[in-house]
Amino acid sequence: MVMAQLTYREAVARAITQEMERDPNVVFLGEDVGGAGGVFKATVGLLERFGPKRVRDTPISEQAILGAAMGAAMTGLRPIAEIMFADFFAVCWDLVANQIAKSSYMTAGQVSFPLVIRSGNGGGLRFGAQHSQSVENWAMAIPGLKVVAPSNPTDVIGLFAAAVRDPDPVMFFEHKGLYSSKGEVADGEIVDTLGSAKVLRTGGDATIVALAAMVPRAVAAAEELAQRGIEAGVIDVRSLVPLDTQTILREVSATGRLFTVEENPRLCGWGAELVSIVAEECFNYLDGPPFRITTPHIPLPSADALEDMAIPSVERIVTIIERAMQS
Amino acid sequence: MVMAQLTYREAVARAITQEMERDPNVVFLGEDVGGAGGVFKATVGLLERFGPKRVRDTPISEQAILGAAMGAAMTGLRPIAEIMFADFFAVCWDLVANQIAKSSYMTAGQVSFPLVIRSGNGGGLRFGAQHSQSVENWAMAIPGLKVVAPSNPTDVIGLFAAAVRDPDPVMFFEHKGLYSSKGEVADGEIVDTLGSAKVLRTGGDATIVALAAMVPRAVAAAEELAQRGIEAGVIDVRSLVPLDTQTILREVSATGRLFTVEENPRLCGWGAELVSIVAEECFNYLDGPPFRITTPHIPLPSADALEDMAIPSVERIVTIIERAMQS
Amino acid sequence: MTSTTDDPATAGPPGIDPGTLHRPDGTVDIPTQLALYGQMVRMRKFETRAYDLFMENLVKGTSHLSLGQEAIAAAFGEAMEEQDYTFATYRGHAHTLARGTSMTGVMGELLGRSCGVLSGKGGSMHLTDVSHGVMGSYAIVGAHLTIALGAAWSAQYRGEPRVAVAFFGDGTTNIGAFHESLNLAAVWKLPVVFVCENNMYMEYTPIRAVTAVANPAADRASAYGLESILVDGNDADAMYLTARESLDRARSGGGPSLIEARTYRSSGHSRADPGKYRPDAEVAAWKAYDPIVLYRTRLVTRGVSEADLDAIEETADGDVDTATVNAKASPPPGAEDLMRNVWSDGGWSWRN
Amino acid sequence: MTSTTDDPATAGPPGIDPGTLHRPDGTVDIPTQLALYGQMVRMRKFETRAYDLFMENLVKGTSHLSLGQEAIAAAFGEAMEEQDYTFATYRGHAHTLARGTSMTGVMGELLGRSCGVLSGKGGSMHLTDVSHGVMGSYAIVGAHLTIALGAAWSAQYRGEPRVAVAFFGDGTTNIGAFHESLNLAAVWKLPVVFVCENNMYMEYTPIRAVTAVANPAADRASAYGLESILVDGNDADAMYLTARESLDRARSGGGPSLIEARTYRSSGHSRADPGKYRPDAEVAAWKAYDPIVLYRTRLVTRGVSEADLDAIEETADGDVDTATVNAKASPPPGAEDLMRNVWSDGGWSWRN
Ligand SMILES: Cc1ncc(C[n+]2csc(CCOP(=O)(O)OP(=O)(O)O)c2C)c(N)n1
Ligand SMILES: Cc1ncc(C[n+]2csc(CCOP(=O)(O)OP(=O)(O)O)c2C)c(N)n1
Ligand SMILES: [Mg+2]
Ligand SMILES: [Mg+2]
Repeated sequence: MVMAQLTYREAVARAITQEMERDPNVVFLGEDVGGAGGVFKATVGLLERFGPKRVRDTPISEQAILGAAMGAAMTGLRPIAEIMFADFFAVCWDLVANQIAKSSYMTAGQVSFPLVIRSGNGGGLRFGAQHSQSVENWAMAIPGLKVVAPSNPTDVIGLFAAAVRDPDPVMFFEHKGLYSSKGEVADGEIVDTLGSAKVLRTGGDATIVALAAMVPRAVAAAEELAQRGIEAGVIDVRSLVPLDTQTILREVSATGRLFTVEENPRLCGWGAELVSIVAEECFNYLDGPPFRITTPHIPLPSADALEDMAIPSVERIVTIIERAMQS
Repeated sequence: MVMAQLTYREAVARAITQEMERDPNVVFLGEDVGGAGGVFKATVGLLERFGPKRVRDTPISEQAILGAAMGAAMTGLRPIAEIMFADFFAVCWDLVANQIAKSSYMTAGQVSFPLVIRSGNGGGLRFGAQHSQSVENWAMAIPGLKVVAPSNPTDVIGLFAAAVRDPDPVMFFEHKGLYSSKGEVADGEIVDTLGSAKVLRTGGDATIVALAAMVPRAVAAAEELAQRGIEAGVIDVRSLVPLDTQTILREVSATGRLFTVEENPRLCGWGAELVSIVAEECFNYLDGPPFRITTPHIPLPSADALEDMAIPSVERIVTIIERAMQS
Repeated sequence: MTSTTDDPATAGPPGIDPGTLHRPDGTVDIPTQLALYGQMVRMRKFETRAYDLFMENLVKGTSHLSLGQEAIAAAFGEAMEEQDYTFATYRGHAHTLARGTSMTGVMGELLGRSCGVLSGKGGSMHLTDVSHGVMGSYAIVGAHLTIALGAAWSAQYRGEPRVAVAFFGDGTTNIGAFHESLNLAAVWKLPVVFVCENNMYMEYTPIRAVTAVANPAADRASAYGLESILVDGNDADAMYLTARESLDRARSGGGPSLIEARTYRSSGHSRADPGKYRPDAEVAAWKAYDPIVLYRTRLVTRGVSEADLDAIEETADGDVDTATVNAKASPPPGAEDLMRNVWSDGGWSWRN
Repeated sequence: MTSTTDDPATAGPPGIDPGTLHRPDGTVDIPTQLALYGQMVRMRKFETRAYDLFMENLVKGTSHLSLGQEAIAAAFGEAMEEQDYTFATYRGHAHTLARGTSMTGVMGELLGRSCGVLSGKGGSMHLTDVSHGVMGSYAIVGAHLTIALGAAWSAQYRGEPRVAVAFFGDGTTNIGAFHESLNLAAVWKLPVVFVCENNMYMEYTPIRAVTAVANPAADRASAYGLESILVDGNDADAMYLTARESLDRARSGGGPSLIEARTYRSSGHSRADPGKYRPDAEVAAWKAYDPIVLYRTRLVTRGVSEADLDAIEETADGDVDTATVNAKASPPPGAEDLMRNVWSDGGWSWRN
């Protein structure tokens, strides 16, 4: 298999290209996505390749963007819509939460929404509280949405392809802090499966579950913990809805300890959901309390010194797990 | 103490009246709140009493309503804003989540937001998926908001007064299904405390924690369970932020079993947060798995037959708890 | 447009300077007029029955009737082509019927029965019937204007001669989604028609009390480079011809239109609202300007026989009775309906 | 307004028909002109330094400079009264400085240091200085227009002669919050001034490619019953007099104004953006229409000595140097800052 080094941002463009080449009904719209190639340069070259009919620059009108995507999806297209920063979902949440998520159910299945909404999620770039949020839990709380957040270039392509081909609306959270990260990516078409978590590392003492930018940190923490005599497995959740509870429950049952690592603020995150599922469904396999390692329940500060203290670091993950395993 | 029977909706009007009488800086705005007395008739008489300068009807412009409340709060007023149905937060979530919640932190405390946003929350009235949601968890997930949801007329007044007097933004969720419910309410000023849960019933076998419209159901379920030999305590959370974890942890530690009863859809609700806190902090006191009893993770249907199946009923609460306690 | 001097519609709607009204070119032939009359009568009788059933507590949640506003729905129902798309609001019974949806399906939905077009899952505010081009009724003010953009875009993309029509009220012109929709539609020259049914009230508040301009839609058309069109929404012919103009414009690549149709709802905003916040004189003036009464007079003046018109009324009565019987006889939906259709494969599960 | 025939500003901004420009009455006296010049020069030098520090990786996150747009911020800075409120965007350095905020405080914030006006917690996009009437800088397009409503409402409620001024870009006119804000401001006759700085681009996309009208704000004023005001945003005198007019109108109960100021940002949208999406000729034409160069020429023509103007420049240089030194010397904020100010009691805890 021929492999190439690709950045996460290049993977986004490749994923979109792959799907637009395959299906002429796939169209793409958003602010500055065409002529400018995206503010994160993740969609460079698409306008040139697919033309202004399929790659459309929009005004600053997030509601109109998502409404257009919704109406197009229910009439035969398969739109990809970009909401530049995930924080901006707050100006168009009605379309996501009240319209796109609910209309298939409300109409008893008369309409469906094969669309993908991709967005730059997460912090670490010193953009401050209104441009750094991890809002995947906003989406997870709404029935009717699929929710995906890849941690590496290959997953970007495979999960994105799965999202575009999926007949339901998929919220695709790209992590802004990962755009410049690199990974080996195979040549040719890549298609993955929604709802499948990936076990990145096995270890008999504890299970760490992480998402997106927290995945590399969880892996680094597990390596450090191994140095200190604690063997921790790491699971990349990848998809919050559908959620691969089987893989997670199996791994946690085996180790008896669960640690979630979340970038989102503490309350009501996916970690709480996971801990609750585990506490209810494999209570008797737990050897100790499940722990959530999260950003504290505060807005994200802008200064680099402060932001680094807020978001879970490798060091914090190691410290918390080590302390918990010892007590 | 002189008491009177008051409906939950009358309690709202009395609460607003109490606070507007007390403080001339309290102003009130929203759609159809003045001339029409509110679509739920919860604000009848306020325009007549306080005049159009303090009670203001607005256009259908939820962003402008909340922006106006925010700007007024940061310049010395103490606004009460109504968002008619809590589902409509989706059209103005930016003001709530990105602006009001974050600006005190972002400005290092230069501004503060003594405001209350009240809204009709919850289902049971056959209004369908876009007018029935319980969205208190949307608010709980955002750092910087206080979140309150009273279950009875006295709490409506006391918690509302506390919310208006609080120097921070409070999301005040009135349950639409409770508006016509009645309760004994004392005469005179009533002021309660945010962040205090109420133990409504003690019982040594299990602890049921409920909110808003689920509280009377939890109480009824506990009574039925007692008939069946299971003594369950009931806690009315009342305030999700601040959260009275002390009371909850104390009660759950005593009984060893936790059941949460939530109207919101299953994923990432306050129940998940509570279960996670309990699982982490009183793991060793738990005698069995904590359970969440919730509306399934689906949009709410409109037909009465369906809606009644969706939202936790007394019967469902009893069945689940009984089964869990026996296994 | 056909209006003789003894036509009561010549005066125009109460309180409106007739000189400001759009007077579309063309005439409406008798068969179309009979169809328009039939549509309006069906709507009127359906809504009246829905009100009765609400008062009997058979319509459980809420319902928003368009009594008095029938000419607009009827006109577009007749003017639209089969392949066109309707986007309605919670006040969408008439717009749904106008496209040919079964009355039993609509009535059943209001009653929360399994014969409902949505199996009782959506209710009165969310009527949808894709098989007749009704792409949904939306209960969050303004949202569907953005969604209509997408349906229009999709038609434009494929080069199909379809038009999306979005109906909404005067109050809706003050929400952000209105603005975003109008601008994008104009910039992309989308085949979409925005129809503001100005019934003078947003729920209970008079629109003039909360709006910076007198005509909430027409006075804003220029902000999107569009023609200002204010039309008599109670004159079925004027509405029909205006509808045709805008649909033709959209279909021929001329882009969007924004139409403000002046009308009045003769009942309350929703449910049992008696509409007491409205001045008696205003109510009376508009009652005297009822679109169906006006139209019947006009048709009779044009030589249509009373008997033919009565027959139309009777057919409608029969349809409404049948729909009522059918809906009442239909069982409520069951548990299998509850947990269905979250996803397009019919399922609901969020986990494995 | 003072402009002699050899004043380069007489031609008006590139590509704009001078006949369409608003020409406010009145003249600007020399002391005010010197103050305006001083403001502009300070802004220019501050922004230039901020850019350098960004390139040195000392400004860590993002920054949006208003190089080339100084006349607008300076004019309002001079025209506003101490008690007035400023609501700015992420492109708000100049607007903050214009109100008298310490340059060290602003520079420190950009560098994420504890001397920053927000202790490094907000960053470049959220500059706020309540003590100088700067009620915040907001990074979600459109939001602050609604917030400014509230500050104006509050002043109106108390009968205080305060005006809220909200600055925003051309791209912002297409978001829903713009529409809601303008309408409510007009209906409530609020003392608020909306200032659209039309720099012809929303980030990288030309505004004309995504907007239904040629003048995104001015052509929409009528949709809110407001006067259409298009002004030369690079002419500090025209801007100042227009600012005065609108502030006076607001203060005297005349309600809101919507001003569209035509200008150009001479640098990129943010960070290291080279702005390559803009035609060379356009960039060149606007470079030749630089507000500071124009103004210097005008002042010299009016008899101000070059030496006086040079002194102003030197003072500004000194201020920027001092701010840079101070900011660099300031330590980063610490853990105690991180967990502070979620609530107004200074705390952050969500539980007991
Ligand atoms: C975003 C939003 N805000 C408020 C409401 C509540 N609401 C339902 S109908 C209505 C009035 C709408 O008035 P108008 O647009 O004139 O339509 P009409 O009901 O008169 O047909 C309001 C405020 C809503 N459904 N959605
Ligand atoms: C709701 C929202 N959408 C998109 C953005 C991203 N964004 C930041 S600045 C900008 C362009 C704004 O253009 P304009 O209003 O002309 O202001 P300018 O930057 O030119 O001063 C965009 C799209 C945002 N911050 N908020
Ligand atoms: Mg109306
Ligand atoms: Mg701009």
